[in-house]
Amino acid sequence: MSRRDFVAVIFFAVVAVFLIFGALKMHPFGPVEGQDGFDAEMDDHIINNAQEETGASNTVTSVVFDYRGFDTLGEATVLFTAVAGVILVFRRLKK
Amino acid sequence: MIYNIPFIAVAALILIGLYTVIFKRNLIKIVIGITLIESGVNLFLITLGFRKDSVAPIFTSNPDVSQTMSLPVPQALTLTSIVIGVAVLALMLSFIVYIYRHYKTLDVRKVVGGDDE
Amino acid sequence: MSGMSKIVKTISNIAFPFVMIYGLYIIAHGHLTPGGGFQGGAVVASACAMILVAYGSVWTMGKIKEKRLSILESVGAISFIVLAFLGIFIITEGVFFKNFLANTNLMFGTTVAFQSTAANINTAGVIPLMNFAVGLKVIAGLFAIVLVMAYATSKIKEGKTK
Amino acid sequence: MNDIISFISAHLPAFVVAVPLLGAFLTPLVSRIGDKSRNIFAIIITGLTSIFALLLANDVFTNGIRTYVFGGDYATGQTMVRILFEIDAMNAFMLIIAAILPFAAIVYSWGFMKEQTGLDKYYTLILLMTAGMLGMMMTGDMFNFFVFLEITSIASAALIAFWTNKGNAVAAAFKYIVISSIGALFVLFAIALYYGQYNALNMAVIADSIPVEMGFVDKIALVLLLAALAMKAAIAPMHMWLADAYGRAPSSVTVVLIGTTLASLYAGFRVIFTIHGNQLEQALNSWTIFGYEFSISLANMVGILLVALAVLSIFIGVFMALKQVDLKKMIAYTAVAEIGYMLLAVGAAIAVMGGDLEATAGYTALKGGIFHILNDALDIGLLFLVAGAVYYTAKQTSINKLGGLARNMKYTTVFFLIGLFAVSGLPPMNGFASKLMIYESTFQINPILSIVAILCSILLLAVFVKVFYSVFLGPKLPKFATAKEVPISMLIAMGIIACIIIFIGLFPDIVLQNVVTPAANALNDASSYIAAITGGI
Repeated sequence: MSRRDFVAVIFFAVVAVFLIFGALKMHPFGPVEGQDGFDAEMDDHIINNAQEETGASNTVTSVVFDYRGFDTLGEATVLFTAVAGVILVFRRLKK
Repeated sequence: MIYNIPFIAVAALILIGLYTVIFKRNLIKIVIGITLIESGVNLFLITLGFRKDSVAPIFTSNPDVSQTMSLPVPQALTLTSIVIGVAVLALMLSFIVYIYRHYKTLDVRKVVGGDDE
Repeated sequence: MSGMSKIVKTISNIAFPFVMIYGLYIIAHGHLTPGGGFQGGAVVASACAMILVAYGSVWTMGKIKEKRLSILESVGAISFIVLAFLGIFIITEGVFFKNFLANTNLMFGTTVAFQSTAANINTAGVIPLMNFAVGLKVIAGLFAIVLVMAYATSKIKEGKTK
Repeated sequence: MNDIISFISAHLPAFVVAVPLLGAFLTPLVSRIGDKSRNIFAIIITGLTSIFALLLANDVFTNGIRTYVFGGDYATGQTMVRILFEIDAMNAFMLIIAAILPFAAIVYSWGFMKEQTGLDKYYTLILLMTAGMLGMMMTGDMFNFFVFLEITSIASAALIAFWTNKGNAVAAAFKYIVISSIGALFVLFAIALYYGQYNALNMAVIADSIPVEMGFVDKIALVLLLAALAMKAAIAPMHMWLADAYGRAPSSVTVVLIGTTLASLYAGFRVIFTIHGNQLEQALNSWTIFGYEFSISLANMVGILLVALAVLSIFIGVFMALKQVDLKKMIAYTAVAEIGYMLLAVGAAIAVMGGDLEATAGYTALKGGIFHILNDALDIGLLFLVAGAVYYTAKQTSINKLGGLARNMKYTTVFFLIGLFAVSGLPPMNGFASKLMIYESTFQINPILSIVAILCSILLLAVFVKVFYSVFLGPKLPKFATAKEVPISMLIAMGIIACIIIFIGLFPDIVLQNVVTPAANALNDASSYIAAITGGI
């Protein structure tokens, strides 16, 4: 086992311990409002106001395109970037 | 404890991915590892959005609209993250195609180690 | 990559319009049902990818160049960002990404009451328009990625390098 | 007219990101018209972006924190559901860097990239990189930060692989994208942890809701964020990608790449100072050993860690730079060392933090570190542009094969000399001003740090003098007899940066008082960043 592998194993073990402890320390899956220190203030605001503010019945879409529309622009840009990158990589090198 | 099983699954998925990235030498396997980590993170995001006895946050012809709804923001975030993952995957695979064309190998030691000029 | 057998070509010819319509439906109803521009665009792009697999990348590249797709994608992206910019310019006191059509009783401007379950496509302001823009972008973008990669790898198999 | 000005100034934060994005989307259409119009279009778009960025920075320096909410108005104190940009003096400081580098890169590309193919995609990607970098520097929303991080890393990876005929460029790009996508996924995981805990994505709201006694999950999130951003900022143990990526990419791309690296570094500072600003002075652990009680606060721990990594970065950077034979790789390792200097100063400032920072040497260290961010961006940027010019003329960057270029490339030689003086911290240039502050303050904190910093700086000078001698001086080589000076656009790009370097070098006090000190104060003052969003202190 080389030195690099040894470092890698240690790194991996540390990450593993942290992640599993983190998983155990998280609030329980499927929490109930008001319990376990769980309070979905932001999401409740969206659920209660999305229809009146944006007119979309699909709350997720209203988040994607209205409340967090700027993220969606970024996301579309990421795809645009990837297309440009792939075409750039596979371009012809000679004119 | 039993309520944390989805989070443990997330941890397991991320760890498998990380293991693949760190210890495997094949470029394609490294990419698979990254997508595994990404699925782990996406799964984590989507599990955060669930609350007990909730339905999808969509006001369609659902008879009982007053039911608890799951959180919409994590779903939107997951959507964004999935698209970003696709973009990264496409770019990584095209790099691999080029690397294979140039070095005629997929072994990471021969590609990154060799400093040709 | 050369094309596949005649059976595959025929079946994909038949399936193509259905998948396409389904994808367009998902895009158009993004603000009412699960789905939206990205998901529907991915469905349509997979229909295009099916044609690509059936007929081979060289044939498809002869029919549609990646440059065209790249321009189509640009058009989608530009219409998306222009819709966002209109939020600044059209209404007073507007901001970037303002939903300037919602609740105005204009196009897509029907008001929706809280917890109403009546699905109405004429709602949600700029969201459907943005869905279409993103849908166009995703169709062109994903298809361009798949097409370019398939074409490039087919060249490798044939032993040619560009 | 006044209406237009006030309209533009009201929407400046949106324009700064949206204009390069729109430009990137338009580039494929514009390049159908012709090559020249595309180049002019790219210059106009980056020029406009730079002007907007500088206007915004000026506005923030004079009027204080700016917020911009995308998609609607918001009442202070209401639940933050929308994405917002929040620009305080530190962000404005970073905006200055982001205004200079891409503009120089685009002007430079006109001559440098003339004979390449795929230029429409090249310009698209460089504009996207600029937009992503600006977004990273301004956003006040964690998830939005992740999205911009991905835009920048994907665009940079594609551009690093620009010279696809060299396999090692693609290999470097692959290495870069693997590192950066893992880093970005760590960031996303940390964001998800914060979201699960506090149901918020806004940086200020998260900072407000993290309790002073951090929970275990918060600690994991902090560690993940710092590790990922350190990876992206090329701090010592994770610096491997940087030398390859900087060295293999076209020089014009490298210049923008420096900006993205520094944006990651800024994000790291933002995480430490703002998001976890309330917990910094909180004791993490205390032990009782032989009756003595030891306690370590988060600030001590993070500070000591950063200083250790910084010293490692400086050592690795300088010693690896010594043994490089490739000019661009050598400058890349110098960049690692320079990042070490910034981190050394800021880490020392964090380590001594506690109570009133302004009274201690940590304040000078913080100012010096922040000042050095600007100086490093300019110095390393100029050196890379010179290396690109050498490549343009001689078609290679191996130090051993070059020689005697000074006779044919007078201006380039002068620019290299300016960069050399600046990067090794010699008096008339800007590097001296910030490095002096770093030496002075770290000497008060711990003399050993200061000695290490000075020694490594001298070694750096030695490295560059050697390079200067072997590349530009020496006998005239026959193969470079016909070598000509580079095109005028490349000289203009180098000239812009060189002028700014000389200006800062001659009048460091102006920059220090008007730009750096507000930035240091803003970074140190988390409560006003938070109060601008949540209201109340």
